[in-house]
Amino acid sequence: MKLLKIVAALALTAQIANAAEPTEGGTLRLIAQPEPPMLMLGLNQQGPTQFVAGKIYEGLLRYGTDMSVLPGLAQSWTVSEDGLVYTFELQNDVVWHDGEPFSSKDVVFSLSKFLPEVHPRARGVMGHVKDITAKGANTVSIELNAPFPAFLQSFEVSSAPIVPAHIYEGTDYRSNAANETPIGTGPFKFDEWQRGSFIRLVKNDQYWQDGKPYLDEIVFNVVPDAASRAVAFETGKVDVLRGGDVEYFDVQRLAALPDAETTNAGWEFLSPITWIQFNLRNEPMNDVRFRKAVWHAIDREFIANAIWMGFADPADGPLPASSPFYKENLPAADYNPDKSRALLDEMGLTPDENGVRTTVRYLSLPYSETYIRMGEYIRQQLREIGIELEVTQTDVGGWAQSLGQWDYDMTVNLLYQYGDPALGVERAYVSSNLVKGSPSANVSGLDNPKIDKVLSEAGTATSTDERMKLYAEFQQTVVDEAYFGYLVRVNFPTVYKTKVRNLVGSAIGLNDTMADVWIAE
Amino acid sequence: MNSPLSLFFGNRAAVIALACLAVITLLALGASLIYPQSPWKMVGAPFQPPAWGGHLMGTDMLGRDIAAGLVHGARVSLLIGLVSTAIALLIGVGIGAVAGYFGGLVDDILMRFTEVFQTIPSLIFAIVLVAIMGPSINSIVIAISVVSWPSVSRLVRAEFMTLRRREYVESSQVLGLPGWRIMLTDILPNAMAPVIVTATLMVATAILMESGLSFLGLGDPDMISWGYQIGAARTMLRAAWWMSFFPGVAIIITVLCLNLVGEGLSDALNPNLKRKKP
Amino acid sequence: MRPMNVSSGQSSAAHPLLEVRGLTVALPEGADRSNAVEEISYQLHSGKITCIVGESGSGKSMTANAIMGLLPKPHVKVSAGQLLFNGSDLLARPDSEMRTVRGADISMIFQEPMTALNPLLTVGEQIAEVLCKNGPLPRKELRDRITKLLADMNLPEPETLQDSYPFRLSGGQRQRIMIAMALALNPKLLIADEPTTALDVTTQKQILHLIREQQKRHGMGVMFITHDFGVVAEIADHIVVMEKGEVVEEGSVEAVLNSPQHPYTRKLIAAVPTLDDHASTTPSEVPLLSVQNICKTFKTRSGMFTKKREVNALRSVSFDLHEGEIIGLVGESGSGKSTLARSVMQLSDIDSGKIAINGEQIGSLGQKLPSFIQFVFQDPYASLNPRRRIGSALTIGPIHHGVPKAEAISRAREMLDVVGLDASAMDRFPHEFSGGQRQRIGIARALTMQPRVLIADEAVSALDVSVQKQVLRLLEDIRLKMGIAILFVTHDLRVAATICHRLLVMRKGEIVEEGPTREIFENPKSEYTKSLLEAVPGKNWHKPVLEERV
Amino acid sequence: MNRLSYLIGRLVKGVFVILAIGVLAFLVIRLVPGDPVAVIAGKSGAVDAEYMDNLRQKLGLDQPLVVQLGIFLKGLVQGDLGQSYRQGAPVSAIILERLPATLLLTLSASAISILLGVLAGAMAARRRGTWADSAIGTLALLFYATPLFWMGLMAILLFSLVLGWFPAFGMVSADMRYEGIRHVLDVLHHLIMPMTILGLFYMAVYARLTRASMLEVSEMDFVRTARAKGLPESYITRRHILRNALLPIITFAGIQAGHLIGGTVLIETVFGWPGIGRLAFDSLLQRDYPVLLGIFIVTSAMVVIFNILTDLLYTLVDPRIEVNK
Repeated sequence: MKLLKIVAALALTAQIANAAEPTEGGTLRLIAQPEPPMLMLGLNQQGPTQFVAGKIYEGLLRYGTDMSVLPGLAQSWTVSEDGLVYTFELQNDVVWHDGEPFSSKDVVFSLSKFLPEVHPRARGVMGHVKDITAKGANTVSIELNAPFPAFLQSFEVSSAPIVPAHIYEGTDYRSNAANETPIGTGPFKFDEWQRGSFIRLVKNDQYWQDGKPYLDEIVFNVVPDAASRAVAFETGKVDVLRGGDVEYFDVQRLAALPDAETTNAGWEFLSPITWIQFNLRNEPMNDVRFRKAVWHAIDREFIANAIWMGFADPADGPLPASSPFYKENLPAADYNPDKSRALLDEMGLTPDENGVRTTVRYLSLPYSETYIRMGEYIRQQLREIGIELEVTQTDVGGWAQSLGQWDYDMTVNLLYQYGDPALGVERAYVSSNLVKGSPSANVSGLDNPKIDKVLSEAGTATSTDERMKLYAEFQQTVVDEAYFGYLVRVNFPTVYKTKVRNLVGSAIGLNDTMADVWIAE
Repeated sequence: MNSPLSLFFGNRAAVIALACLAVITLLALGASLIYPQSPWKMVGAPFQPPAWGGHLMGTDMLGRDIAAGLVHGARVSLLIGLVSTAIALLIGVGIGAVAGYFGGLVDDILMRFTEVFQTIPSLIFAIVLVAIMGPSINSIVIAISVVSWPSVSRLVRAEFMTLRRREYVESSQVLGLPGWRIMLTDILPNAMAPVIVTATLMVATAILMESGLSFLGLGDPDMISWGYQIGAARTMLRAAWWMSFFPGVAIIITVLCLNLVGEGLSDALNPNLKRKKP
Repeated sequence: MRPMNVSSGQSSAAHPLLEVRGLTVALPEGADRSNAVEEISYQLHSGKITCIVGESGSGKSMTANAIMGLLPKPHVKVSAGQLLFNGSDLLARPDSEMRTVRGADISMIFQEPMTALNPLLTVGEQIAEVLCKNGPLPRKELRDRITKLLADMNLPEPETLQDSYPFRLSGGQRQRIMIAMALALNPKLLIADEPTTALDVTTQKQILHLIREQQKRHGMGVMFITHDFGVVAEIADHIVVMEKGEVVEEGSVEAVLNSPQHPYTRKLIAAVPTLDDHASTTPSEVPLLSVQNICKTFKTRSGMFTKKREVNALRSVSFDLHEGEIIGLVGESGSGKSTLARSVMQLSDIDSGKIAINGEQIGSLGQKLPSFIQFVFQDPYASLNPRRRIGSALTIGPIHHGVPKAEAISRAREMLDVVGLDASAMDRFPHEFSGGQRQRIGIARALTMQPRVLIADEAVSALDVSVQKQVLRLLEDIRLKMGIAILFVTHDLRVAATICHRLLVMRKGEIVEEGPTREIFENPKSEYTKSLLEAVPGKNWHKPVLEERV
Repeated sequence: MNRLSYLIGRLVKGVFVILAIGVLAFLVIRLVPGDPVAVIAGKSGAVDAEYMDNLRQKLGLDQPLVVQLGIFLKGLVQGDLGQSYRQGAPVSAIILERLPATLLLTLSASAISILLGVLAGAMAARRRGTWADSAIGTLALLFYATPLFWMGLMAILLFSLVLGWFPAFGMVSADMRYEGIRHVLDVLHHLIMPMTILGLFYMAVYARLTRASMLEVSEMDFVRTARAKGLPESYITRRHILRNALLPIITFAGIQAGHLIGGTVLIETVFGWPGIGRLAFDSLLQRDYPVLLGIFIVTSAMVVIFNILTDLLYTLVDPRIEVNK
């Protein structure tokens, strides 16, 4: 693996904060890829929407790159002993972009009315809530049905954006005209959106943090072609490239430019793990030996180093190494095609005259060239052991649809952690989430009462030790059964011009408010 | 009197182009002999630049041999070009012939129908069709055929309308021959010259269109084709120029040769009549 | 660019206006002969119309192009000889100088008036191009001069006509425009290359008259290229006869027309049909083909907003054709004669009327036609499928009508023999035959169907006179041998005179006169027929009786 | 008056063609296997059946296909192309927002391709057989044979990266907030590369077409007449040959309009041009069928209008048309 110029973001920010005083002014030039469908974060939480709207809207809390809980619109919070009552103290003197004052009324409206209606993930979390009440203009109290330790991880801006009650209350949220000109409390206000071209945000002079933001403007350019994006960065037309904006080997090259830096920080909240998703309902994927054969046919090091160009680490289980619940020393999924062949032989899948033992369908994930290439690699590796993949190439919509309808044999998928296994991980494993129609439900058909039980206990246990034990058991079980073919933990590297300072300061990285970002002359 | 054949072979550029196409076709046919292994197979380290002795055209990001992909891809690209042209010809000649021969209301209806297809911007139409059917060699061929038949149909109609008034056609009518027979034996063979010329150009256009679809990510993932190679390599232009360079050159050469052959045929088949179509 | 100043004062009696001296024009390799014209010499004089006569391929047009300096470059070029214009060699002049000669000292008009004018410019603009050759003229003066020129050409409303586009004008008018353009700068020499061949007889007569009149008025020399001895008789002062690139005879109009010396000239003159020949026969009582009151109106398709236009092509036409009879259907272009022939053949639909064959009425378009009525087409090059062997062309019809293949083949051989072709023709393709031979094949094809009626639509118009004569003789033979009735459609009264027993004179879709050929010629009743007869070129020339040397 | 009624006739015909395209596109797009609702809903995470039913009802997707088609056509006649699934905004507004960029790109590309192509073709025809002819012919063939997107990528590398002459993407420098004339210049600066690349291909086509057409016209009788008049060769080329040779070029310009608009999908992708070609592709990926349908109809309408304009131009150039047609 090549030596990369990777600096931990936190160390960097600290260093630079020491080195210089922030300068005010300047325009930060970013790329929105693909172009978001809308900027009303409450109604749409796709990646690009989070990226752009994360500067307009805010959540109650933020999370540090170590997943520590930081103040957001809530300046402080308390949790009752029994873990049932959460009380949030809001920031003072916050105003909406249209000048209306922000208050606990907005928080109550957002959490109890708006989000449960339009935001699927928030609806799930708010299902744990018994009651939300405003205690005065600046205090909100939330009572849960049962202890839910992950609750405090559910308040970053995309999980629970706070929206203005005075605009949305009593209206049809989806068709509200204000969706076109989003009103938030964030450090940047919506200015102009020329579709297909750019989105421009301008400084919010009335931002509640004094002296911030530093930047005058943020411009999100729409650049559909990856090669053009690389050129745009090289020619200085944009200042930052997000992970996935350009090819990973381009990241290496661009990071090596004299005025560029790169960081892997800022993805701690999501910490995506990619895996091979089997449809456990279908033959032969329902056989653990087949799944293990697939495991052993694939060289995770190769995927991490050659396909992700070193911007990924081999994954050995369902949780990222950064998770506090991560279990070490899980059985290694070693690359050993002979083992695979033996397992397939054992199953009675013997090769025909062309060396083909069995043919299964593979639904290609078209997120980016890298995923497509990973599919090509997997197909070739499986071909080596006699499993022929019949590839279905489709667009993202088609992929999501096939997945949601359980119409696939194998595919590659990736799962976001959302800070706590109970929020991000659980949904893909529990039988209660065997819902047809959604690609982010439990689509593999995994139905194991043991796992259901362990996860349900782990989600509600109040003691961290207890949770660690339960999640360890969970990890051991899914790896033993090889329900998923874990591949790599992806580090989405951010490449940026050195002059951009304080770029990544939280677990949601570039999706955060950028109130602290400044440009050095 | 100069026969079309000798006229064609008197055209140096066309002959060279034909020879070139022959070589490409041979390479395509012999792909399995030259590179017996699957072009998808990772045979070396990723990102090796072209080198004598090593991989002639380098390797791609997964260590697959570009040259192997190129010769195997020739098969698919040519196949897509030929089959889609054949289908377009079948539809186009059929509709054009009926419209041109019978004229009147039949002609009106068929030409309105053709016009509808011709009006939709071709690449947008093709993209939609491929996306809807799912990218596969079949859907690509169908999409290209669907967008390219109208021009054939117009051409054939025009030829049929002219030839229909020819005296030898009328003489067959006078002899009492049935319409289908007149269309097949009297008109069609004499209308074929411009159709053949158009067909060669259509093969070229089809190859270009396939590359465009692949560029947009609508290539068949099971089949390596030139367009697919370029499409897969488009983001790596800077890092590994050879990955898209060689398939790009292959497309340019093939399309160029097809054009030259088409021009040669056009001149040979219509020595007195320079075709209006470029 | 100094304009060549060839004033009339310079031309002395010593010099002919133009002397062609030992001219050889080489053709590119691969042509059917090495030289288009070979060492030809003749002279053109001021104040005289010299006709260059010959059949197609004789090289007469090539000479004209050489004089104009308009040989198709770079394939065709003069390889030897001189073209002395007022004593100085045109060939020695550079292109730029020739350009000042063209259109000013020597000008030219062409055969096809329909295509010789630029469709996108008004006729006035095109004439102005000539007038402004030596520098622009004031607008007013320009218009006046154009107006006067057009008036000189007897064109109507010359003031407004000059703003018309060519497509608005008839063929005759366009040819007048061409002449106006050619005469705009008072040239010394006018070259007219088959200027009337594409025109109707009455128009031809007017144009010939115009050329003669202008020639006299300007005292210029005219080089008049034609294949038609009738035209020659009308207009020539002097005649040059060409055959295959060589001058075979030259002389005054009387000498050549009335006592031709060279065998080729004699052959040509012998083949010229004249009004003096009259065929006649006594037809049988029963009509084979009976046409009653057929009408046909051509309508342009009316769009939602475009005006409908109607042309009455046939207005209640009736006639009978009897066994063993040849009826001539004559008229100028647009008279409806071809429509009539095609209607009978059901190649085009009729609106009303009855067509009965052998007493049996035939229905509408598309209904199977009795095979005993057949058609001979005008263009021998277009009437045979180039991709079908002669044998197949001759047998496909009979076989389709149920004749056994062997019989069809033997019938085809027999018919080839009838039309004077060898049976070996069966295995060959049409392009291996000459125009005359193809027309024979076309006739043979019709005969294989064993028809009793033959419709010949301008069947000899596209042929050279000598070939024309052979084909006419063939048709007459067939009629005699087989008792076939023939409906002979032609625009050429002289041809009609040689073969037809009865004539139908058509005009604007109507039969204006009908009767035995001799009667009509000797005593035409309608004005139109009279004017047609009046316009026949060379009607006053009674050609010498020449024994034909084969 | 003749010309006006001709124009009206053409427009009426064009409207029918567009309606037919609407029906065709509607059917083609509805043939997509699966349920757009699942896609729209699936994007935002977990979904329940009730939510999807509501959405389906809202979008009118629970109606029979014929009823949906009827609703669609009724809207179409009234200029209403429906609502975007993805953006929630009216399709017509979404397309209108993108239309100017595409019009600018296609019209300017057409203009330079016709201008330069005709010039090059005319030059090749006049210098037939010389090196200039061969050079133009070879270049034209090369441009003709090179995939558009490939040329675009190469141009970006050369002119944006190496030489730094032109911006690599977009239509405006969004960070500069240019106004007035500077804004215009900024757009032009961005326009040059995509316009030229899109134009080059058609320039090649026009050059070849012009050359062929001029050689054909130069064989015609009236050119011989012009020569017999002793007119200078350059004058003949300009006034007699070129003018007539332009007629098939006008026809072709109409025919290829659809092709050109299709080509914008590739060019707009490569150059990040905010037009409807790119919008079409994006909508497809997002299964935003109302937008896709709208684009089908709008681009087809552009082709129809362009065709009518070329026909009209034809009638202006060729005096014969009025009567013959």
